[in-house]
Amino acid sequence: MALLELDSVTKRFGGLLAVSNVSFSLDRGEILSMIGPNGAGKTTAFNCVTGLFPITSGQIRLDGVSISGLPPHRITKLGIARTFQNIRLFAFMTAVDNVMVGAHWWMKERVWDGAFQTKRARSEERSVQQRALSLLDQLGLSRYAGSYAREMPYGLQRKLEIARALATQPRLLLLDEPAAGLNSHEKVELMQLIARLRDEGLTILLIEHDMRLVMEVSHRIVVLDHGEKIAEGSPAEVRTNPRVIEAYLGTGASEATRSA
Amino acid sequence: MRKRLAAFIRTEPEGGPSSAGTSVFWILASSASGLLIIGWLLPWFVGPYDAGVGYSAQDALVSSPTGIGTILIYILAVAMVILFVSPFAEAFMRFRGRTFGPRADRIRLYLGIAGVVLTGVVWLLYRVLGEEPLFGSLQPGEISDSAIWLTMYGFALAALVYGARPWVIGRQTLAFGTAVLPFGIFLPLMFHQAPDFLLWAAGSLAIYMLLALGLNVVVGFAGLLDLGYAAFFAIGAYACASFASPIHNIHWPLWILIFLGAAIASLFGAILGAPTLRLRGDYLAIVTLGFGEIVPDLATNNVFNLTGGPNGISGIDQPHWGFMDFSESPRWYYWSLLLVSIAVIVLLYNIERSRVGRAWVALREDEVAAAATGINTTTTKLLAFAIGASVSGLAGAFYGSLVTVVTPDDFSFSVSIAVLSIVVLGGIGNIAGVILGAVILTFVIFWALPNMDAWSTTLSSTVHIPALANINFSSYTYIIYGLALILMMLLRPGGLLPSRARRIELESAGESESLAAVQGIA
Amino acid sequence: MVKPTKGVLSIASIAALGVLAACGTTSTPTSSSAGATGIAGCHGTITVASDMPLTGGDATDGPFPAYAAQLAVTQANANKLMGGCTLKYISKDDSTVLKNGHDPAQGAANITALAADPTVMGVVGPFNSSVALSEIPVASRNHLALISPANTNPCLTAVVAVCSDPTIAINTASLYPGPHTYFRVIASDVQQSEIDAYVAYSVLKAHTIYVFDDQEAYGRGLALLFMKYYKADGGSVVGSVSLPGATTTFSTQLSVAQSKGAQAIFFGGTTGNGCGLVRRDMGSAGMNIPLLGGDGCEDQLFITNANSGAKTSEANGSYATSAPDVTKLASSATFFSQYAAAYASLPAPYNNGTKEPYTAYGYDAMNILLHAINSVLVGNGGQPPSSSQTFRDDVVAALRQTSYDGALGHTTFDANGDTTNTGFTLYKVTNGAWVGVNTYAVDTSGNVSVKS
Amino acid sequence: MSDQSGTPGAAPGGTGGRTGAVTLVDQGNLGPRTSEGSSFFGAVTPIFRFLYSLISKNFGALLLALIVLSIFGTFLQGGATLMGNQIKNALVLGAIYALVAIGYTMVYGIIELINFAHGDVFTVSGFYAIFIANTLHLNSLATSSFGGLLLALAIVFPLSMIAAGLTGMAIEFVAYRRLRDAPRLAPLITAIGVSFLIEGVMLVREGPDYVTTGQASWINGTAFTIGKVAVGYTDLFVVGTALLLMFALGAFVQRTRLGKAMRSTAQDRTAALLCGIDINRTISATFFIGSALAAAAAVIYSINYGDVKWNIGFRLGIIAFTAAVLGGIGNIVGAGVGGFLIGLIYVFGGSLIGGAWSEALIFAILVLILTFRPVGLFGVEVTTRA
Repeated sequence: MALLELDSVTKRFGGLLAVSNVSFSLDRGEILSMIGPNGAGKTTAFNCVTGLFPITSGQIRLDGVSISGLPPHRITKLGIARTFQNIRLFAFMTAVDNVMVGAHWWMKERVWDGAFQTKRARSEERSVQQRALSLLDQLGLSRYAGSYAREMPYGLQRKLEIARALATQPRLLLLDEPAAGLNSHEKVELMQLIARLRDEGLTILLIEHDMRLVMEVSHRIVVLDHGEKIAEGSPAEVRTNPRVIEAYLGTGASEATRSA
Repeated sequence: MRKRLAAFIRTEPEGGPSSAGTSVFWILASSASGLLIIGWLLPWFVGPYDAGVGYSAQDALVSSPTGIGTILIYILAVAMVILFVSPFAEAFMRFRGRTFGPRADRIRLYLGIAGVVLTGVVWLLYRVLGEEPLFGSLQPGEISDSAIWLTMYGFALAALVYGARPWVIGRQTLAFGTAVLPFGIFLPLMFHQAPDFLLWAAGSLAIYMLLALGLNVVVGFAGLLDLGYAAFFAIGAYACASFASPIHNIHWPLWILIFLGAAIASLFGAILGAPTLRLRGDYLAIVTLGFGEIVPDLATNNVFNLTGGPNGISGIDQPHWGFMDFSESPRWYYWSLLLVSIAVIVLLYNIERSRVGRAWVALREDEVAAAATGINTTTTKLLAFAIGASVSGLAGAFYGSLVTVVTPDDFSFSVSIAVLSIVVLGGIGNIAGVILGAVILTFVIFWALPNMDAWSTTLSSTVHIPALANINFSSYTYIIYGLALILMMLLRPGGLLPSRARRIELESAGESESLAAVQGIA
Repeated sequence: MVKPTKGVLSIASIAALGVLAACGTTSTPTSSSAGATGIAGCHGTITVASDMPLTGGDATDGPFPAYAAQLAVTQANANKLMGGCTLKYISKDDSTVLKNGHDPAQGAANITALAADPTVMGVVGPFNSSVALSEIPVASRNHLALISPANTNPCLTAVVAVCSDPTIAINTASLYPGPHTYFRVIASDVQQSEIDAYVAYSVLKAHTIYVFDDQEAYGRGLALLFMKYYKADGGSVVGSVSLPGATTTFSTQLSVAQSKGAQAIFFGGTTGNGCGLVRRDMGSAGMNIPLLGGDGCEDQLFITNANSGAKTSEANGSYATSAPDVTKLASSATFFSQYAAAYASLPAPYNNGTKEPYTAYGYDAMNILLHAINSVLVGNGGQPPSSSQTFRDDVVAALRQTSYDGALGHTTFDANGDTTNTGFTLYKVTNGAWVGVNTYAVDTSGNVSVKS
Repeated sequence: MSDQSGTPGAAPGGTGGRTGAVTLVDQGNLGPRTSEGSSFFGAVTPIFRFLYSLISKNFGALLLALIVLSIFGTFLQGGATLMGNQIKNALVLGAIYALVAIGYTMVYGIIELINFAHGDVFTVSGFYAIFIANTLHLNSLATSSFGGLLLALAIVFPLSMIAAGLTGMAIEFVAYRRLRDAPRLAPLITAIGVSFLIEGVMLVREGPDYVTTGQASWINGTAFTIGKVAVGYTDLFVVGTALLLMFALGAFVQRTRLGKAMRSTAQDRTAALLCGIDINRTISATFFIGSALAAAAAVIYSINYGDVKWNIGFRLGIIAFTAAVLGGIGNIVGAGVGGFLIGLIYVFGGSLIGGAWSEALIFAILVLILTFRPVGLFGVEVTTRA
């Protein structure tokens, strides 16, 4: 059974049809990329999956169970984590605290544990902090563990956001343009990171404009345009799909490819 | 010039997440100066009680007595002047781009220690040996004792600050606590004359400090603006009053009532917080303002015959446990409030550093990201309201018991504003700052403003400027208060002792959009 | 505004006045000169104090009795009323900027501070009933005499029927954990409301009435008492409403009163809280029925406010009962002229004691206190009793025996500390000024009669 | 932080010393999780949501129904005369609220700041009007003849409006301009400070009591009577002037260059800046107009009531703010209508359930609007972004 299924999902803002009747599914361990021109509805689809937007119609299922209508934090608990296109870190929290927030939902520490610094609170805080530090370490961020998120270089902020998402112990990771604004070296690192996550068994849904990255890491690709799914398939299939080329390069271009 | 100023103000090394920097050092250093000068001038300050009583050193200089005491007094005076001037001198040097070396620190440490010892000797000479001439016409157990206590404390503080400078800067919170706590505990013993008045002032300080600490949870930690905070104060006070007064003929002890007051207030905090969860910052402010107005309205209208109408509830019990007769002197309230305040400060400090505290900051920084990271925004916000309200309910219970009357007027909008001003003045989101703010503002509201006239009269006759006596400060209280709020926000929006994060935030960033706004349901 | 603490002013001139007073004006009782010889050798400091709201919104009222009390002390010093002892005066302000006026918490703090000073033998104050509620227990516990020039709430001294009303809810006994040390030189609202009810029903012949109050302790209490006695007299209350003091328009409720056929309006409260504005709005609504108020309404501001509407003579024909006009009493003439002389340098209106009804009450309250202290000194061989507590107890005991002729006439206290010098005058606005109509007295069984 | 649905096992890595391969992904948590949640809240939440959206969508209708019911209740209580009188009272009060509310709404619309000092600008304008009328001896002029009245009005209105407008601009310049990009807390507290400052100055200058303006004598007499309800010239004047000013403002904002600049600045400041609009000038102008309207309200107020007091602006301000929120903050027409609605609620609520509850009722309505319909009656629900 697929991990995540979108079943004719539609999201409408007033008169604007942002996502229209989109269906696709993700298998465990798979990396699926969502591509499409700007304004195609990719981020809206992400927001629908993570519960930020209530969907207008259709269904989103995780492990066959509907998650539409659940609040965002419940969806995170079910194992979906995400990053944001325009980095949304907790700017005035240290990097390690940012990551620790990801562990909040399963921590057993209650208010009074914190207030009275009970043994449970202390040991849990310690272990969570250790876990957070080790995540930072492995992503090469340990130097910045004590800095405010907003003081970190841009590329590292992207990584920190991934670290925070990983701290929520996801089964499915949604990455919204993780390569945006990265230099080529950082892009290579990112690619390696994604590959490593895949190897460790994580399922990934990716929005990305960098075609090289998309083609290299994705198992399958879904193409959206004007809120509709116009193509789905392996990187090779998508690359040659005329509708995709048309969407990306305009009508003339598609004519040109066809005639070529 | 600007750069130098900036370099001087920048108090901590770049990059570290420390909160208060060396401000604590400067505060303690100037407090030492302040104590020394107050010790010197105390009789002058206390005005009405002075009749023929003066402080030792001053009197000694004036009456030029003989004997060993004189020499001691002169030595003390020199030490006092040096230590009084020293922080200002150091600040000036820093401003000029130079620093004092460790030798200067050592000298001042010795001066401080010597000051403590010599003041002790002077006191012994006076109290034990009864060396009368030293002090002119002193009467035992009066203001001079308090002055000596204050002076000793000032010397000790100076010794601590200069002798352990790295420790003070490194462990600010601990150092601050170490420096301030003994003062708090021994305050009732330090003053012989008019102690009750002082303790009463300290009691209302503690009550307002508790209120501000509670509001700081809501405004500072969770970033939710609350303009009707006095409502919870009222709820706590009325709860206490209802269960410990003749009005319903229930007489429960205070120690139960503070928990009851806290519990009831936190319940209301959560209930009143619930409808505001989706609102943006300033809408939230207005709704809470509305609550703040409704609650006294209900009390005035004697809702369900619970509140006694415009007279409020009077004749509230004051506890009497064994030798602790709360009604006999405010000192028992003072010590209880001190204990409770310390407990609240420690608990809030812990909470701020625990999971919930982190969740609040996350919420304040970016509600959407917090929700997407698995934080339940609803419960986290409600928790902030509930905890904030519970502290204020606790303060309310003490207020009712201390004053023995609660009336609807006691919980007006201006009380909410005063508490908010304390938080803003001291430093939003920083517990130490809030404490400092409470000290300053309650001093201004309950002491300086009411006594401004008397002081200006005294001053005018001392320095012979008759014009001073004719300024009528008391009528300008509103104006002074308003100007202070404006200037505060324009010049130092982060407060006197800002938490570093909040300072930068207040000076630059905008507000994070609410989850509800993103979801399109608000 | 003013600063009573600075009343030190021209000490010489006041002292001169005091000497003048000693040379045989009525306000200096003969006992003092006789006592002065006995207590010339008195040693020590005796402090008396006043506690009034001096700043903020209460600055219109509080400073007057405080100045008057200070005048009494200055005169006593000039007369050597305490013999060789030093007599000091402390003025406390019970307002805070938070309340923009009187604050019970500040009042309690003031009394605590005063009680802690062993030389303080008595306090004139407070002005407001809510402050009295917080101060009386502190004073009682410390055996400190408290003489109020202005508290009229009956439940402060004795239990009357309305004290248990849920909107008043004052448990008088709980206010006195120690001895009963509270006195007042002004009559309580019980007598006033009985007279008000009588006036409304029998003099104005209004058999249906609509009652306003200002949601404050004084106004609400007066309105409740009034309604009780009015109904007992046979009248019918067609409606009542409590409106906050900040209310600026009363037309809504007046329309209701009009539709219910009220033949008169009663206002329990002060002019500052809208008494005059009600009259003004009655004019706009075209209601030609009488308005009756308590002593909180009988002032110049009422007339100004009532006439500020479309009809510039609307105030005419309004009624209010108030304590007998002190300014008209022969006994007060000397006081008011002394006040005017002593405080000539103060800004208006504080240079004229007649601008506020409670000025003379502050003066008499302080004089009664001073004479009680004097009689204790005299009774103790010209010296203060050894312990402060004994001294205070003796002062309270002496206060109970008070028989004093002052600006207000003859004052004695009953067992509850209430003055026996009662009686209220009905005033009517005629040609833009309050004019006394009749003075009424009420006996213990509630019968009202015209007082000669 | 109470619900913990789908908690995975223990914290990964256990406590302290971790062994084995270092992983980024917690292998133990890759299996399916159940969203248990609490079944009670799970069952109840949809009902709440439904009720919420029901009330939220029909808030205006519910409020109107409430008002109509209370008017009818008043009819039952005291007949047509009482009802008519109260409607008259409500309209007079509503006209003043509406004018003050427009000031709030304009300022909020353009810089998203609750101008706490606005109520005090209203009060201070009342004193300006007194000052102008006394200095120029307008009182005798206005009461002498109809022409004199018109002349007096023609003098006192523009002068007080200009004075108040300048005050408003000064407040903006001193207290808010520097904080325009700061988070909301900062200017909100300055606004409260300005409010205290103005109140303090008025308290010192004018004293703590009502000050008589003398203007109430300018217009009097009954215009006409319907049944037993006498409608005075003042009533007509108050409501008429308020409506006139509102229409004039509406035309100004719709037609003139400055009005258009205001609207575009309100919608998107950056974009307006790019289009060459002088933002500072536009915001100053907004404060000027908002304050001038408050001054007009104050003149109307003093002509109707004849008394001004240093602190009347505070409560009136909050009530007017409620009106602005009711109409949808930022919406000028909405604020006008909201003002009249609040006037009706205030009067009929007070008439029916007792005046003691009027203000509590207004605040309750404020809370209800913000809870159920923060966009106000005339606002459209929009999602912020796609």
